[in-house]
Amino acid sequence: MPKPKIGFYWCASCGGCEESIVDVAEAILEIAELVDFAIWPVAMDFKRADVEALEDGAITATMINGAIRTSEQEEMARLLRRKSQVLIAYGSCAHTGGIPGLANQFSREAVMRYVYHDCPTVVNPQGTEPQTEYHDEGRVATLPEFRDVVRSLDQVVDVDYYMPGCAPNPTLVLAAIRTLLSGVLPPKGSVLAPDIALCDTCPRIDTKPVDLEVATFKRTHLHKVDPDVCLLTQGFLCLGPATRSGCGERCIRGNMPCTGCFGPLSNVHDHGAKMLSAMTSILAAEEEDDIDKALEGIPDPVGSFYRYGLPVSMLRRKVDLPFGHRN
Amino acid sequence: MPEDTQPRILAFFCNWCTYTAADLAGVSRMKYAATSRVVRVMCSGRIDPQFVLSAFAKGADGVLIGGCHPGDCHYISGNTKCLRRHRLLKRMLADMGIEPERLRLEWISASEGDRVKTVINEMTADLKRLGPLKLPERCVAWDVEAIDEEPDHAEAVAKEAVHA
Amino acid sequence: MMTELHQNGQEEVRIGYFVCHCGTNIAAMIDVAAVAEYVSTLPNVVVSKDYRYMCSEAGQDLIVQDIKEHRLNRIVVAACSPLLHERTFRTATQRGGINPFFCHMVNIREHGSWVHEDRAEATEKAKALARGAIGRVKYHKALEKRREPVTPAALVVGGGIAGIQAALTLANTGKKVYLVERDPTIGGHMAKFDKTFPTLDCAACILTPKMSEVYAHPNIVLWTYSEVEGIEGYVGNYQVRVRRKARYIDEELCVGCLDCVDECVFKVGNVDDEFNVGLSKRKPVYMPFPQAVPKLVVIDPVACTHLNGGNCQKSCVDACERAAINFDQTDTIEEIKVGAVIVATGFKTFDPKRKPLYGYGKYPNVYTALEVERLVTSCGPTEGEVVCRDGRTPKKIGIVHCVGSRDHQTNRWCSRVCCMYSMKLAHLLHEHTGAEIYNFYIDIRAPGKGYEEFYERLQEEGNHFIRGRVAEITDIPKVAEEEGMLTIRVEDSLAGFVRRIPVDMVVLSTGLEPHADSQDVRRMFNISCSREGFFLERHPKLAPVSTTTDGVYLAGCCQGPKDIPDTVAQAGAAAAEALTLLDTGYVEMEPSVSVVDPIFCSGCKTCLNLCPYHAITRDDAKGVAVINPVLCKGCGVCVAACPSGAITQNLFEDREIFEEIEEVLAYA
Amino acid sequence: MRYAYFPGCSLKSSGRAYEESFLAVCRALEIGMDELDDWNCCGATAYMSVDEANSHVLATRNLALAERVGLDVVVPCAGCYGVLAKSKEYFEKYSSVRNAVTTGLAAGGFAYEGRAQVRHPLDILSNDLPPRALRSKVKKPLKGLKVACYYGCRLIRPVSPFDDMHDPQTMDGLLKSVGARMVEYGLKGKCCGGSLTGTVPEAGLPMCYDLLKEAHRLEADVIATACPLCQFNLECYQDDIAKKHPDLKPMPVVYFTQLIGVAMGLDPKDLGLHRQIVPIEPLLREKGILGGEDAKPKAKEPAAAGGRS
Repeated sequence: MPKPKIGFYWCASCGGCEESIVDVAEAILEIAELVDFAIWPVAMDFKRADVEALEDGAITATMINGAIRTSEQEEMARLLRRKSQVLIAYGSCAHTGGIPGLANQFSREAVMRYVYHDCPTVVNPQGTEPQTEYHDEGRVATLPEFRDVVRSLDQVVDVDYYMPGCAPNPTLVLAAIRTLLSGVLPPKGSVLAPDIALCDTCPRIDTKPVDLEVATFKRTHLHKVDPDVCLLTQGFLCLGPATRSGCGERCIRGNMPCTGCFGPLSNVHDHGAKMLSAMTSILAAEEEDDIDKALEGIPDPVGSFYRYGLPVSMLRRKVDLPFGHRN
Repeated sequence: MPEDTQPRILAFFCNWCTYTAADLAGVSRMKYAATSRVVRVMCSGRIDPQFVLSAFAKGADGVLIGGCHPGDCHYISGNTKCLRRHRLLKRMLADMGIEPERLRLEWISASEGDRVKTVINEMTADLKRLGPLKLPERCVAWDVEAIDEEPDHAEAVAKEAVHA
Repeated sequence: MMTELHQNGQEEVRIGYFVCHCGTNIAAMIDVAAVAEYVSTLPNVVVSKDYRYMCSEAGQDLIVQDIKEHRLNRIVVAACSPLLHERTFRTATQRGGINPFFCHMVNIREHGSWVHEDRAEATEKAKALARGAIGRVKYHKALEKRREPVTPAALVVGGGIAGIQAALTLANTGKKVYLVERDPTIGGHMAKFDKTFPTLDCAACILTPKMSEVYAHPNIVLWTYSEVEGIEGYVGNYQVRVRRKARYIDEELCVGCLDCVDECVFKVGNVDDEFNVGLSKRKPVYMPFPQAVPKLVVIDPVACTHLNGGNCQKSCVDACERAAINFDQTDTIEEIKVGAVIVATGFKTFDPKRKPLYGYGKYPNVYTALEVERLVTSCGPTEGEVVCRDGRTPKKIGIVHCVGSRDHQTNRWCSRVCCMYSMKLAHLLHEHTGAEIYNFYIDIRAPGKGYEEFYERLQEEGNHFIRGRVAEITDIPKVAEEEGMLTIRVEDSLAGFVRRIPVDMVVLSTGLEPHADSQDVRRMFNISCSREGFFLERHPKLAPVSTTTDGVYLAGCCQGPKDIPDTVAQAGAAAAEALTLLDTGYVEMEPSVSVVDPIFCSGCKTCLNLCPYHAITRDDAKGVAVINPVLCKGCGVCVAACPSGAITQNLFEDREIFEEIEEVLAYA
Repeated sequence: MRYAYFPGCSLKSSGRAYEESFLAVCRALEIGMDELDDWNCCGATAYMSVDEANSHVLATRNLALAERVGLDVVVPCAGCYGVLAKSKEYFEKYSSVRNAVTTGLAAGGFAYEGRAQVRHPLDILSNDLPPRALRSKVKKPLKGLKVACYYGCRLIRPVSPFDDMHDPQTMDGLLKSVGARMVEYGLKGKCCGGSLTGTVPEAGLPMCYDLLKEAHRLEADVIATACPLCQFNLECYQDDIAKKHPDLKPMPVVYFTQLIGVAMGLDPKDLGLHRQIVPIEPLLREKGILGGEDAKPKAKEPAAAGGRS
């Protein structure tokens, strides 16, 4: 019985998810025993043609991390979908659009202008920008299309399971792989993490008062963070109450507030709006200008509440940006 | 979905004050634009910012929230929580490119029937000036992987995708 | 991406949709047939029809039959406001054999046909709202109304004629009544009047018997010189805190012999007598008026030298054989449980200083109507002898109506009673002084029984009625006759020219307005008030004595200016409505309370402090929040705030509202 | 404290004393008062009845000038104050007026956005000055001088943003703070007849007579006003009125700013006291308010042109 094939692929990603796989440390050997790798660009030299050569469904499970921004990523996502029995959106970018998804606040032109012209560290006197085709003495070099919109994996192809986290932690990765290999699969579309918020297992929950109230939201770089007391109680924007647990509270144990990377609970329709509702409801202020003053500690609500999930939010994108234009 | 120019306002009215004021406007036969669709909630504090976003995402051109004046809330302080959420939600929507006139919070007591008429008429005029938001159509357009060069190809594809 | 939301069992949804013509109220502006036709095409809709009068017996029977005939398990009725007929159609749904809360109403009359002018648009809106309702109703669950026991006692706030009548009516049915009055005596404004219109009955003669009846009534606990400090709980189960201010008199011992008053170190009154509206002075120890109930004196801590830290031989203590005076007395707080509250806090008269051109406070001979009541009454400071502040007996008197009322700069409303009491005062002043009386009115309002006849009688008695809003009262003479007189400048709108009428004395018929603290009082009882500040009744025509807060009722002028007959009638009605609550013994609570689903609750404590009724506690063992259904009032604040979406509010569930939003907008 | 100053036609002619005394008082109180460069006539009561829209344009042009220098405009004359305040209110309230004014001003290269406020000396001296500023400048309190403060009808109607419409007190307060004694002048808000004294004297003069007679009845020494037309009517027609009412004794009528100036010990010349037709200086000397080193009577100046310019 030939060993089941596993695939890893990365799209608009930072590579952190790839490292989280090797973070399982020695256990990688145990996995290597059980499976063969069909594709793992960051670690192994498989080519696209190798994957195309496989019959459809030849790969038992493929974990794709990273959001979808270019046409090539769309193609690879479709290709791996065809070739894989189980497709897993691995990590926040694939699951909910991730930090790259925040680019949905800017138009394609604004991104190009900043990256290739305005960015302080860029020296580009000729003002060159990437072209989809470049002809040089009869030879042609091509690049994929750079779309206007960043999308999560399931906005492009049908996804079976979601591995949340930026990046997912090793224990969950191992548990997921073992479940996959065990053949006892959870219902399609499940998020492979507990459907309960962080506070359930947070070490600081007992320091959170029953008459919880936030006078004003504070920025972590401007104040000393008490290592024992609940961060929200101290006035820091901790999104633990609205985010799935399973990450082992790594940020909170590192004395920093949770930023919501494990995504919303299943009863939530829009993670950002839900977080906003919870966090503003517990303000102490009652009058309009006091409320505004207390909220000065959240200068960028989109960045804070949709740090990992703008593309899957109900609005998805800054509504007044142009689309469908090619430069 | 007929191509009409009338803006559509999704209104969340609290049962004790604004909904009753709207009833009073009806009993008094006041006239206002037929652009509002009212969803009744027991208190403005029940209105979850998710409802506001969902309204925009599903095609509303404007959202109107009606609650009791501060101090009048039938449940003592429900409207205060609504105000707290509203102040940040307004800012977030502005960051997401939605014009301020599209989301409006009004304190309207049970005896202010005329206020309901004035607000809805005002908001309808504002939204007519701003033009439709059409978020569902935009979402479809965003997913169109337009390959070729014509700039408005994506919009054309989107339009007939919507009507399919 | 979202895992499928939680469905409640997969029973097949069979919806019946009924759109009402409401005669022509709806049908005139909405094409009801077209709406019914459209709805029949929607998913899960089995029956879709329009009918002329859904709220009629026949209309309701239609629902009952269709439920049985087509095995319907959801009903949507598009008609008037649910605040009007939701109960009617839920009952019909129940009679059909399914849970009443499977019924949902769509408001296409008050929010539709009555307010729109374009038939096409109104019909489109009705279709959109219908589609929203059809979408949402499939998620409705079977619910039961909860029953809570009612404490068989009532609190009446305010001891004027309204409070007295309400308390007596309730107490006579055997119910226990707590009557709380802020002043040292009950009687309110009425006790200050001399005669009452139109019959010229003496106010004291008809009021004092009722006052003593209150004092003697076994079922009434009378607390005067007391104020309600706080009230918690809900209909049927109110916990009330009453502060009983210290009288410095032992109520059991004092018999009201007034020896202490005579012996007080102050031989002459040193403080304005509130009962005589400042026309005379009273001593620090006093009884408001001879027929005061309870018949007790009270020591005013502001005016009494001893209580102000000064040294006084306390001759009052020696004078009292019954040793009833006790300077160590302190305020006490009483905690009581009641099932219903009747608010009868009365009114305040308009302060004429807000109309500087009328010269009140500037010219001594300008009086308010209440001051004149005390002047003409035999037990008043002048024992009924009408003599002006400058000593003269007036030969010509001007009575100015509508002072502060029907005026865009002050109060816009008509105070209803001023015309009548002005005519009464005209009669009494003429009777006492023989003076020539001029009444300056805008419109004479004499709507009650015998009122118009009283007005004719006044005219026959030779009183002058000049129709015009008085512009100014001045002591600056223009001609000889005006020397030393108060000249009233008015445009006589019937004669068509400006007249200057010199008089000796001016009576300002000030209007009625809410008390200064009416905002605090209404917040305490959680009732709302109209723009002017009068407490707001549940419905101006059909529910004038109840409020939007169950268990709280209104009586008398606190709800709006009215005369004594209307006040007494309203007090009786309020008592009757309170009685229905106390007699049934239980009250049905709406089931739209909220419930925490422990599976999804992370115990994050976000909701605990948001509940104004302290209905949410944390089960620290399980680490989850729990809502006490008895205390929960169903506002839904916690539901919107719960970061995990773990709290659901019956009848207003997230999925129901999301579906309604999506479907309403999916149409147009 | 710095304001733009709009004198208006009267303060350059029959009401010159009002300007002189007002500017003298402002200098003494270190209040900057820059006369509006190229100000134009406000149109008074005449223009608005001829062409209302353009009357607003004419009036608002002055406000645009004030806005250019970024200052609120102080308008001592009650007539001009009423016209400018009304134009500003109509500019904000009625879009038809706003459009007419905007296009009208644009033709002359002006623009007005409603920032410059219209103020009156009674308003700024009562409300903008630090509490004891006026009192600390008093050198010769007006002890024993009984003043009837007369506001006239135009200044506090149809609505008064800085005083009570029925019972105005700002002038009383100011003069009280410089030592004068007030009489309860009941007719303080009644009309002096306005232009009727010129057009229909048989109607206008009796109105002035009522005011003067009441001042005498209350034994007032002097009537203080804040409007050049009221001052003119009450002072200059006293001899005409006396023909029909011989009982009428002369009654000095001055601007309240003149009295304040006197209390601050300013030079009577700078206050235009010499321009009075019914002299005031003898009364002030008699009360010991004026006198001391400059007591000797100066050469009699020719009486200022009493007629209307």
